[in-house]
Amino acid sequence: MSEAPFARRALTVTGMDELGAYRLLRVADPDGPEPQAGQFAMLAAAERWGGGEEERPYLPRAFSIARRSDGESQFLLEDVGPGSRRLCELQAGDRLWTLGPLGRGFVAPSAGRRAVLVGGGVGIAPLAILQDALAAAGAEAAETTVLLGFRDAARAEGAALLAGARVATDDGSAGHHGLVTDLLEAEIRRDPDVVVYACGPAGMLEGVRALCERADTPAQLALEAHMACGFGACFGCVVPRRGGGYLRVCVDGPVIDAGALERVDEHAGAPA
Amino acid sequence: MSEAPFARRALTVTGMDELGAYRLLRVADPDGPEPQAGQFAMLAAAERWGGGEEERPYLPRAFSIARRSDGESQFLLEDVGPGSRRLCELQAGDRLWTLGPLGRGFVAPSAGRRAVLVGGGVGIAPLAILQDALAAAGAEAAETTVLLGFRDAARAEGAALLAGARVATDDGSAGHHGLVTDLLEAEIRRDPDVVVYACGPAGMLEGVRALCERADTPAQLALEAHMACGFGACFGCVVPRRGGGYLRVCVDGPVIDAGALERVDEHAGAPA
Amino acid sequence: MSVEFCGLALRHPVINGSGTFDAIAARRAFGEDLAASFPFSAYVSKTITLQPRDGNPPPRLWEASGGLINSIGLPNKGLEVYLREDLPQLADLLGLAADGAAPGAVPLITNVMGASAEQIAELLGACDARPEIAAIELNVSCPNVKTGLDIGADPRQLAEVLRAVRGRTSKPLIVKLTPNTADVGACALAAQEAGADAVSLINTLRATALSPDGRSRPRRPWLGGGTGGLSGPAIRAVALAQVEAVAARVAIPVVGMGGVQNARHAQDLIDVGATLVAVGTETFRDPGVGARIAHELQEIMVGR
Amino acid sequence: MSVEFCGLALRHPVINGSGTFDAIAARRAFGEDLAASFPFSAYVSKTITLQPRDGNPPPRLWEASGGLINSIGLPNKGLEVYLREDLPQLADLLGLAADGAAPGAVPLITNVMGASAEQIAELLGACDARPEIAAIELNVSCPNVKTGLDIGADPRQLAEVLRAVRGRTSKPLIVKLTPNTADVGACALAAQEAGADAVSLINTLRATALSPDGRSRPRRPWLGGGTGGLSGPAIRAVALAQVEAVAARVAIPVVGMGGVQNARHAQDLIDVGATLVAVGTETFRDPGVGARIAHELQEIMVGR
Ligand SMILES: Cc1cc2nc3c(=O)[nH]c(=O)nc-3n(C[C@H](O)[C@H](O)[C@H](O)COP(=O)(O)OP(=O)(O)OC[C@H]3O[C@@H](n4cnc5c(N)ncnc54)[C@H](O)[C@@H]3O)c2cc1C
Ligand SMILES: Cc1cc2nc3c(=O)[nH]c(=O)nc-3n(C[C@H](O)[C@H](O)[C@H](O)COP(=O)(O)OP(=O)(O)OC[C@H]3O[C@@H](n4cnc5c(N)ncnc54)[C@H](O)[C@@H]3O)c2cc1C
Ligand SMILES: Cc1cc2nc3c(=O)[nH]c(=O)nc-3n(C[C@H](O)[C@H](O)[C@H](O)COP(=O)(O)O)c2cc1C
Ligand SMILES: Cc1cc2nc3c(=O)[nH]c(=O)nc-3n(C[C@H](O)[C@H](O)[C@H](O)COP(=O)(O)O)c2cc1C
Ligand code: FES
Ligand code: FES
Repeated sequence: MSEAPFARRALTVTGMDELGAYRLLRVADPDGPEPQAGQFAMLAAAERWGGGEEERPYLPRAFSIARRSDGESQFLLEDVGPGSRRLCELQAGDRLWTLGPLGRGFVAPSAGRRAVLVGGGVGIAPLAILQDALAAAGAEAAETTVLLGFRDAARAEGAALLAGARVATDDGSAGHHGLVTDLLEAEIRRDPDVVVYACGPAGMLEGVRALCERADTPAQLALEAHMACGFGACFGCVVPRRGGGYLRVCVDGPVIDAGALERVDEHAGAPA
Repeated sequence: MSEAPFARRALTVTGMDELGAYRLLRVADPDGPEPQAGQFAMLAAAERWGGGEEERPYLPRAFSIARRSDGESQFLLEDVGPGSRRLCELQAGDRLWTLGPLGRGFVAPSAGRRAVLVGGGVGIAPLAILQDALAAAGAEAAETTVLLGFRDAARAEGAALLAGARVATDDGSAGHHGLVTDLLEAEIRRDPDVVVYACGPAGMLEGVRALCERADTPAQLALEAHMACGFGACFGCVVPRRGGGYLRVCVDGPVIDAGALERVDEHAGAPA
Repeated sequence: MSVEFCGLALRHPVINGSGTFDAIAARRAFGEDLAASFPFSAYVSKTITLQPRDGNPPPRLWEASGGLINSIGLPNKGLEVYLREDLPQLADLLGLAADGAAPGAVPLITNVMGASAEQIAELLGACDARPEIAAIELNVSCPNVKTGLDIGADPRQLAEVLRAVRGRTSKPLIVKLTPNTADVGACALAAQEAGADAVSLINTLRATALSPDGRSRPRRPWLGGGTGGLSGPAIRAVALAQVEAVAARVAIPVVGMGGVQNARHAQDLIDVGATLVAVGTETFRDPGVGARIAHELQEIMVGR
Repeated sequence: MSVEFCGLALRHPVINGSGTFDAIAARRAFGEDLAASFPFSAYVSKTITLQPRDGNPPPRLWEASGGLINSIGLPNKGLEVYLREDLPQLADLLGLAADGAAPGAVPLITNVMGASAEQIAELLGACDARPEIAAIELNVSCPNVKTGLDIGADPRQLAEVLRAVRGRTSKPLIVKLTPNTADVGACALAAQEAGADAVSLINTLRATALSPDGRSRPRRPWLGGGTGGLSGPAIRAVALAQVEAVAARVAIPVVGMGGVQNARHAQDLIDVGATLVAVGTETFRDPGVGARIAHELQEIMVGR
């Protein structure tokens, strides 16, 4: 796990690309630590953060680091509320408060096991940097299966973030008409000797968790939660732990072994 | 006194001009009531009002109507805090919440008396529309004396808002080196048969008040005060009344007969 | 959308907070526009005391993060002048007949405050005699002359005062609770048991600010009254919790207020149990907001 | 800028609010950067209770106008595990020697809470035995098991509890007052008279929020714990008034907090009488803010 410098830093936006219904925010961070796949950062626009309805956004927001190359960090954004909306408005040259990289990322598959990446909606973000990391570690593209689910075709354009993805949409407007877990189920039936890496809405993650539990397939789930701090200070971002008690998504996760969870909490997922 | 429509209205900014250290905000208000000279409006930018330091500005801010012509209202702005700063940033096409015209304006001089207009700093604003009104009522330009005081030459450029003004500056960088009350004192000595119309910082207004009291010259002072509402609801904008108690600047003023005041309160003036 | 409140049939659930709308001054500012489209379904007067009060020296306002601190100090003309001068003007503006009958009119709620049971009794008695007044709101956020604490801060003391005065009026009596207390639910229950017909809350939270010129030492309090009361968005979440706590404890109707800016905020208060919602500080930003909230509330209700 | 506080020599007047900085978790996130530039001049632990607590079910956070509502529910490992597992880690991080001697180190203040005098006595006794702990902060915002009100809401009850437990430790005892009370000054005075060495305030204001999906009826409270506590800028003006009221009543040092975001806010609290200033919610927005405030405060002091 990479450690973050101990204070937020003002970074400069280098660009904002469209990716179907999503935006890809690019930020220059030449001096920042190299993140581990699955880590995230707390982001807040340096100007005009707040001042909207109810004076929100007030706290920074958590975003998975979707890609990192040549000192540039990329984030995949979906406009779901005041914070993500403001971030989607950023333009090259704007300044962005950034704290990170934070949290525990994905753990590489143990020898002999293939990676199956399962993403839903904007939750595909951490799978992109994971795919990069697997490739860098020598995994053949053919060895890694990428299954991505979206609500509709506009969102499915986000699949371009990863290489060789198979797509499912809820409305059938692109790829398989149905859930990404349908694809996963078939994949596991075909080859159970895999490690599943998943990120997406709570319902999808719960589907992945239950499926992998039944199939006895190891799974690492990248969870979400409303966060105030991102570094373990507020105890606000918890999900129930198997056997009782809670885990803090920001320091015990966001990537959590499926076996550590009884079920995925309704608040622990990404927008669909 | 003109009455205001009973709700704030979203008007469109038509332009923003520079006037030395000040800005002249122009707003289209073809359907609004014709203001009386000395009345004011409560203004708030429709977008990004708030969200700055301390989430301010929150309440609308009071501004004298500086001029009114062809359905356009003009306001003279000085950047002294978060509200005026945000208003100074407005550009043609932006929307402005406006409530007004509000308050009691200037009363025309009784027959046989000349008007002497005395302004300080951004407080010259209501004197411009007053000068227009006096001219429209038939006063010869030569009959009306205009004396304006500023801190320095950059601010003294604001004098262009009125016709035929004589200027004083604190630092002597333009016009008379000294206070505008010096000019007024000489003027009253020359011809005591005048009505003084004054607006400016508290210290200047107190100088005008004391001077006119000694000379037994009638004076109408346009006061300022921190306002929350502008229409008599909050009782926040008071100044001490001669003989005890308080006057609400927004409904008993902003133009108040000097005789109704013991002294001008330190909080009752415009920025210098 | 019409609401029954203490026997009054109101057109909608939105009224004004006491001291945040001066209908007489507003008529001067807005003319007949105001009477034609009066935004509130009942009109609550500013707090009236036995003797006239000038209020606090200026400055009286401070803009805080997400709110307003006021240190107005309850200026008013005193009971006698209020009854003699203001009531007839209000009756005319609100459309009240001489006998107080008000078909299509806006009922008048008079807010009063006293520093002792005797003072309060006198205020209630005088209001009781006037048909223009539909209901009385008693502001118990007034500091007790003996303890310095708000009269309404302690449930036992509050009940005692209310029992002593309740008999002085047969009009509906609304007790405006103080939020500066450990247990507002217990205060509300005490008010109900002592004969209140309704409770209203929250009043402003005690707050202060220092003069902005940071270099001079020692810095003075900014407000002429020393401390003041915080209102507006900053107190909304506190208000919602207090209204919820009170509505869970009492059977009488609750008037909820504190930071309401739009229909969703009003709906929140209604959802936790308020019968009416009052709008205060937001009226300063837009005097027409009450009517807009009432209208949007209706749309939400219909949509449900 | 160094400050003496209850016999501790602190490098500057800025500490953290209890429960808003987990130094052990922060070390995992930030590594040795944290120890190298620890932002606070003393470190206050999250509230520790006798028994372990899981805390409230999620969601635990709600962003309010100008602030944050939390309904965390005081999760902690319980006294025993805290002393056994956390203290050595904290001692290492803060640079404390085994005997607690701390030249150049950051003194540790342990915050504890109990639901009765017996529980509190046990907590104080156990902390007293540990040299790593420089001072104890007692959180009296805990609801009393009998009355449901905060133990610290009533001056008499507060004094009684404190007298019963004071003898259990010779370490400095800071009483963290509850802001949900009618008269915080009286509570502070009671704490002083019952032997507190300092008081700290304000804790969060009771607040709540409803689930944002407005169409469904009835709407549920959003927070897993039902209600929560409001912190951040929205409470700053209330905090300033309460700190001022307390500092005017007591002779012991006061730790002021509530919505501090920058050095001017800290200066406000110091100007009304606080000896130390604590930063809570703003740390969530920037973990480095404490050091920045301490630095800017020094500039203000020098400039005066
Ligand atoms: C580790 C992690 C990684 C993430 N990665 C990504 C990513 O890569 N891309 C991405 O787009 N998103 C990501 N998210 C999600 C993102 O952080 C949230 O969607 C964030 O809340 C958006 O903020 P917002 O202001 O736009 O929306 P919010 O206002 O936070 O609204 C989102 C939801 O919050 C709730 N809500 C509404 N009002 C409030 C309120 N007042 N207080 C609290 N909650 C409220 C509702 O459930 C609403 O639907 C990630 C989250 C985590 C924890
Ligand atoms: C009738 C009337 C007419 C006016 N006409 C004009 C005009 O034509 N042109 C013009 O430029 N101005 C005019 N003003 C003045 C203008 O309304 C004020 O200067 C206004 O306060 C500016 O807002 P701001 O946010 O820029 O500054 P503010 O933040 O209001 O700062 C101005 C002053 O307010 C005080 N202050 C600082 N912080 C706070 C706080 N948190 N809460 C309260 N007070 C604080 C300080 O004294 C500060 O110097 C008029 C005022 C009135 C009443
Ligand atoms: C300027 C001002 C004056 C007020 N005067 C009174 C008053 O005279 N009597 C009273 O009971 N409440 C008074 N209040 C309290 C309001 O009625 C209301 O309870 C409080 O402001 C919370 O509502 P809001 O946040 O919508 O303003 C006043 C509030 C403000 C802001
Ligand atoms: C998430 C969160 C957790 C808190 N936990 C505790 C706690 O365990 N014990 C305590 O005494 N105060 C706790 N507090 C209160 C803070 O220490 C502080 O008193 C309060 O938040 C006001 O300061 P602020 O506005 O700077 O946050 C907590 C506050 C927050 C926001
Ligand atoms: S977000 Fe604060 S502890 Fe996880
Ligand atoms: S500004 Fe509200 S009464 Fe004058």
